Amino acid sequence: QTSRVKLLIGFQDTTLPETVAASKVLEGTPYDVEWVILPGPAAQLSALYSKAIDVGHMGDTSLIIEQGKARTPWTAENVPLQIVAGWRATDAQYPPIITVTRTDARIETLADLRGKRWAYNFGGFNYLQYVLSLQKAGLKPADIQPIQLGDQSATSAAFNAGRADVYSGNFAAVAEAVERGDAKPLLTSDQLDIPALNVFTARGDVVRDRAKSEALADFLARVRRHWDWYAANLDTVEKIYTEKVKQSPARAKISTVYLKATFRPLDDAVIAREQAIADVLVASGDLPRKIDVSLEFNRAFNAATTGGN
Amino acid sequence: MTATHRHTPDTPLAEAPPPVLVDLSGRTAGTEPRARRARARQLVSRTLVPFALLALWQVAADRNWVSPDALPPPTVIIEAFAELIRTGELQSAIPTSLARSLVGLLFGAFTGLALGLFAGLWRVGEELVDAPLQMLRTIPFIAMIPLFIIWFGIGEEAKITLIYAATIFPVYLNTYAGVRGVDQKLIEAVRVFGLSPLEIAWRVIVPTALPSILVGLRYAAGVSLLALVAAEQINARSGIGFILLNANQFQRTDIIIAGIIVYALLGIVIDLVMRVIEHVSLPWRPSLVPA
Amino acid sequence: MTATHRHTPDTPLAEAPPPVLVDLSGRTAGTEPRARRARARQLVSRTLVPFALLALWQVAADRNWVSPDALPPPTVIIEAFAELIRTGELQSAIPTSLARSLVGLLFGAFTGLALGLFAGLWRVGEELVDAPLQMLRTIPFIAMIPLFIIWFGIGEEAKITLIYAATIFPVYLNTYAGVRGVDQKLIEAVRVFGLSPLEIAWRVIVPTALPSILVGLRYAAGVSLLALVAAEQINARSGIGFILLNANQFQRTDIIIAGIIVYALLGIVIDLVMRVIEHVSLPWRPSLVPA
Amino acid sequence: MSLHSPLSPATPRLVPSGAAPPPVAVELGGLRRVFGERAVLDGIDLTLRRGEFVSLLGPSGTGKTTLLRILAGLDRADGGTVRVAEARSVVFQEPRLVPAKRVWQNVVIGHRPNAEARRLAGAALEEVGLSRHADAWPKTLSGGEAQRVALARALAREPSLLLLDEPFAALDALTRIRMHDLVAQLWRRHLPAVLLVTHDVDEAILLSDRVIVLSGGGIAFDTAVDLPRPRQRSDRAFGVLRARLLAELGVGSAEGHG
Amino acid sequence: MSLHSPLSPATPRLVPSGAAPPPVAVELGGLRRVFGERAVLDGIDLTLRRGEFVSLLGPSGTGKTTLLRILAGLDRADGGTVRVAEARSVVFQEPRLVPAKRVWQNVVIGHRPNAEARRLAGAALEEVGLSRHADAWPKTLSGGEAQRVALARALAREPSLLLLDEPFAALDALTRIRMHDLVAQLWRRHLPAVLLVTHDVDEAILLSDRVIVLSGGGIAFDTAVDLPRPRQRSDRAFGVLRARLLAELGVGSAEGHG
Ligand SMILES: Nc1ncnc2c1ncn2[C@@H]1O[C@H](COP(=O)(O)OP(=O)(O)OP(=O)(O)O)[C@@H](O)[C@H]1O
Ligand SMILES: Nc1ncnc2c1ncn2[C@@H]1O[C@H](COP(=O)(O)OP(=O)(O)OP(=O)(O)O)[C@@H](O)[C@H]1O
Ligand SMILES: O=[N+]([O-])[O-]
Ligand SMILES: [Mg+2]
Ligand SMILES: [Mg+2]
Repeated sequence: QTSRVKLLIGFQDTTLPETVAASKVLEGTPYDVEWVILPGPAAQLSALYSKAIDVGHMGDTSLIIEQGKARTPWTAENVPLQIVAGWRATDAQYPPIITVTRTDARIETLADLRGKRWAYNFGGFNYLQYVLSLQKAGLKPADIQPIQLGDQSATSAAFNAGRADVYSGNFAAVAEAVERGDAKPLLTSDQLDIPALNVFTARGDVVRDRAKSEALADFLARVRRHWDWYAANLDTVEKIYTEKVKQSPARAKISTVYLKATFRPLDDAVIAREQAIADVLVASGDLPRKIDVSLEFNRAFNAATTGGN
Repeated sequence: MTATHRHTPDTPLAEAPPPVLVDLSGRTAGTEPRARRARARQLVSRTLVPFALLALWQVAADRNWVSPDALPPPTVIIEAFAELIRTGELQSAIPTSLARSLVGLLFGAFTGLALGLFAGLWRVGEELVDAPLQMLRTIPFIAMIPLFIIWFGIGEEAKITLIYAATIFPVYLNTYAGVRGVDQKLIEAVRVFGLSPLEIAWRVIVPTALPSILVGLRYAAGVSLLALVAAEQINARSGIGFILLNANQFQRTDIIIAGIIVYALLGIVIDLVMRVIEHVSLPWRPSLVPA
Repeated sequence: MTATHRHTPDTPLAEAPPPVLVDLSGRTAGTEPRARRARARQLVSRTLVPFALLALWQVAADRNWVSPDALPPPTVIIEAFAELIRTGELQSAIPTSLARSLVGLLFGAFTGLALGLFAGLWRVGEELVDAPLQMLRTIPFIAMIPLFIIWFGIGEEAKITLIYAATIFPVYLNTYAGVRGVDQKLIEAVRVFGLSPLEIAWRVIVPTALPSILVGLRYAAGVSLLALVAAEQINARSGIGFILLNANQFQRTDIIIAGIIVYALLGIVIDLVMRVIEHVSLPWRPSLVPA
Repeated sequence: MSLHSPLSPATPRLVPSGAAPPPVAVELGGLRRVFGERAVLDGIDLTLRRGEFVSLLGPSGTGKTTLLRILAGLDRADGGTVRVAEARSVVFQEPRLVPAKRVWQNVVIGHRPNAEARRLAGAALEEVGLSRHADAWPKTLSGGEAQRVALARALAREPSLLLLDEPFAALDALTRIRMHDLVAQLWRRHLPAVLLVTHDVDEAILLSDRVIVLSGGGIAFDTAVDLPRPRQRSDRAFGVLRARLLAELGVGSAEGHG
Repeated sequence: MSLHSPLSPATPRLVPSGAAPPPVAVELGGLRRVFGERAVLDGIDLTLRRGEFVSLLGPSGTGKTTLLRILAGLDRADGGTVRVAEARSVVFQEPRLVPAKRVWQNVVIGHRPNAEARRLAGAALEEVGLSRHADAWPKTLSGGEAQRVALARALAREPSLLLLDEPFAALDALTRIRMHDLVAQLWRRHLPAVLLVTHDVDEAILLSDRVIVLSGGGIAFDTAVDLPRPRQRSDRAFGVLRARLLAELGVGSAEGHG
């Protein structure tokens, strides 16, 4: 009797675990799945490195930074972590990340950003949104009043409370202010050509392990079916977000649409955009050296995530 | 002798101002009703401040002195509580979190006590133990969660280890200070009876330093709750730390405040428990009489 | 009287076992070199443990007992330090952070002292102040940063307020315990001289409770450093808390550990400063003699 | 006792006949104090007037300290009336010095700490023979030295009621005579009512106008000491009174005199 | 002193002639102890043998307690040799009871706390007349009661050297006689060397074989007490010795006897 394969899947909050559970797509798997909640990409990466989880959840920029600062350069042979799947919102009304301004700050054009109080948080694609927004406006940090905060929740709190004029980051966190008319979008991630994917990152040895990678492919295929279920059951999802995830009713309404996503194939187009991001970070000094991002992407699971073969 | 023996008083008594007599017998009033009255008054004033704050808060909300985003009114907080209770989250969170805190606290208190005694009783103990502990106490555990995950994984051990590490120091510091504060005269008095250092420690120093040790324990109990917020970032699906973190992520100010109130209430419960423990283990201390 | 007056000893002296004489004059040896030797030994053992740990760490790394991801070897940490110093981050972080800590600590210690005296000296003070403070101390500030931003903004005030709030309680608790621990007999002895409660507090209770108050201050000093990690999440561009947070986000284990070492060293510096303060302000305490 | 004070305080009861009696400093009526089941003080009536020097004798644990504490306002009565003069000084059975204050600061603990207080402390310490220890910490004092500091502290005030709880117990013969003398001087100068708890019958007879024996919760014996001053232990009347007091204290008359 | 112990301990120096002298319990050679500038003890030579009962007199602050502390091993000598018996008991000038332990536990603080210890404590407390307080906390004791507990604690051991620092100072006449008796009994039973610090010259003469006066850093006077036991204060020889000792203590001979 061989012991059953077990997949430990990290996630940063309880949204996906809850909707996957509600969709029942994981019923009858020939392997076990355990969700591990670890807020923040740092904890996800730590857990991956220490083999506490097999798959972690983060933004697509996290691995770029990981590779950039690695002491020993990554090669195809030694690559420790690989992105196996990426997803993003399907609804154009809600770009994943965004730069918004407060209505009372009277910012009409990019030039008006000069001298404004601008809140952002370090790490991940939130920071990228800030860097590229600045670049697009032709400004340097010295031209504005940068407000660097510890995490997404602090940043949105500062902006929503009127302590900042400009905000770069997760859209859902400020969507209520936008809907009330207190804030308005200035630049979306799409306008800045940021892929802004959420990704599953697997350990190299998990991908190389036959049994585990088969289980992982099956798991991803089931999550894909979950996205279909999600789109068809928005009311149920909204209820999950209010009751289980403890979002406010207004926020849950937004989240339901905002988090309605599909897997995107990890193809040449995506990888090219990611490479461009890496190059920007090298130019801005945030990465010490040029890297090859294609090493970070494992295309073997595209079939599972997109439903093809 | 040097005294001169005058036989007439220096001051004729007739000139002496009559002393002012004060009546101390008023204090005679039956002590039983007095004690009961004191207890009643105590209860009132102990609950008065919290309730006054609560009333002020509701008034401030009603009159729009503060925006509901900054500070939701008590009614909204009560709703948040109702929600947490309806879904059963609160009921499952409290035992889960208390169990984690308690286990971490037990080990931490034991370690802190042992190290505090070691450092307090023997100079060589202090020299060996004190520097590492002074270093330990300034470690910002919240910034070490990724390292904790690498070192201790994502199971209960990691959470409890974090609580453990955070609770050692308060017990250590107060044990050490308590032991060093024991009157040298007492220690001398028993030393001459040929007690070994360990016997002196156990029979004299620990009982005498107990008030201070209990202050440390009380403090560590609070720390063990605080550490939950860090510990329950590590793969928790329930617990009051988790509720707070989750609310934080989704900007549920009402739940954050409800969570803080839960913390505050637990703080008071811990305080009461510690008072009982102090009362039971320090029967020789005169009941507190204010100056 | 009851004694019977036997005129022969109960035990003939010849049978009494000869008492064992112990020589206590060995202790006579000159005290000056002894004290100097003790200081030297103290210095050695105080630094021994840290250095032993360091050596063990390097050996563990060299022999691959731990993976460099889990715990980078000391050499890598030294490189991280070199990097922080080369970029000037460390040099600007330490004064910035210490200034924040110090200001928060000063206000916090003052408030804690005042409240601790109020609660320790007057029962009504305890009844009014204690419950709110027991609640304050269990507030997990790290989970309140968004609220802090909403309430106190993103300037230095918010950071210092956070440190302030975190340092009140240790000083309060130890002041309170110290005041309550002052021998009632002493207080009585001066009360009969007609001193007002305030005079008693100032002239007798505070000086006598000072050792305990200083324990609280020492603890609060450590807390003021720890709170930096929370405070410097709020719009900080420098500071040791900021360095740690940043390193955390970018998984720079080496910098995290370097930061923790900076914390630990600051902890030791604080400890030394507090020892000097204790030494200067408690001249009447016998220099610590181990049991 | 083996030592004999040469002191002979003025007799302040020599009030011009016909004048009003001196003001009252202590007035107790039916005073009770109960610890647990036991009534340690059970119906004490006592009046003390200014200028009176009263000694209080009694077996160990009989309630002498308890009575002094109630008079000092430090313990409460469980029944009866208690009226006492406001300005009181107490020397306790233990020295009770503040360890965190230097000896001179302890002496003037009741005063605003200024140059005048420093001077006053110096004078009071001079009187108890401890000038040398003015700047010492209490913990470095010998037992008798600490007790003398406590005495200096009590005398640095001018009380109308002076309560002394075995203040001379830790003193050698010579120092004890000096302290007797000091207390007597102060008494003559300001005429407070003095209540002295002592275990030394000779000391009681030598110093006081009146001796009270406390026993079994009440005043078992109360006598005026009508001996001329200075008093001599060799007086027959002294010996008779001593024997009587010792008998009251349960020491058989066989052992009653030397 | 105004009270007269009926006790008359056996005279343990009555060793069969020709037998070896009893073993040495204390041997001091040129003992020095300096505080700051001042040599409190400056060259003390002293030998005490088992069975000897020695009283130590001297003015306040002269170093009596310091000497006892050195013999107890609690203070260090700054010069000279110190050799003392290993099994020592001390009664300090203050009771020094552990406030966190009940009275009976304090008495047997040196013993393993079991039923046997409890019994022993009960017996010792019975002897000092405090059975009633066995379960009380030290803070509720009167001054004399606390001192008796300290005595009970010292006597619950069987020392070869008993160091007593004014153990009877806080006791009334009757209780003091009882405690004299108790110490004498213990002494007769186990024949320790006893060194008693007292301020009471009569007490010294009544109890001891030898009286030493400490003064100015050295032994100013050292005399055997060659009076038959039981001793009587009324003896002429008693009076002569008392006068001599008082003179040594600086109390003029005019006040020397009652
Ligand atoms: N707080 C208390 N609780 C219980 N019993 C007490 C308390 N204070 C005193 N007592 C008891 O009351 C009795 C009288 O004590 P008090 O100190 O007045 O005696 P005293 O006459 O001064 O004796 P001494 O001569 O030994 O000093 C003692 O038996 C004592 O144990
Ligand atoms: N630790 C110390 N530091 C400085 N001086 C001290 C110290 N201990 C004792 N002394 C001084 O040494 C002298 C002798 O003290 P000691 O206690 O031996 O006197 P004593 O003879 O027992 O007096 P008493 O009869 O009053 O108890 C005193 O003047 C005292 O102030
Ligand atoms: O030192 N404290 O544990 O407060
Ligand atoms: Mg008394
Ligand atoms: Mg002494």
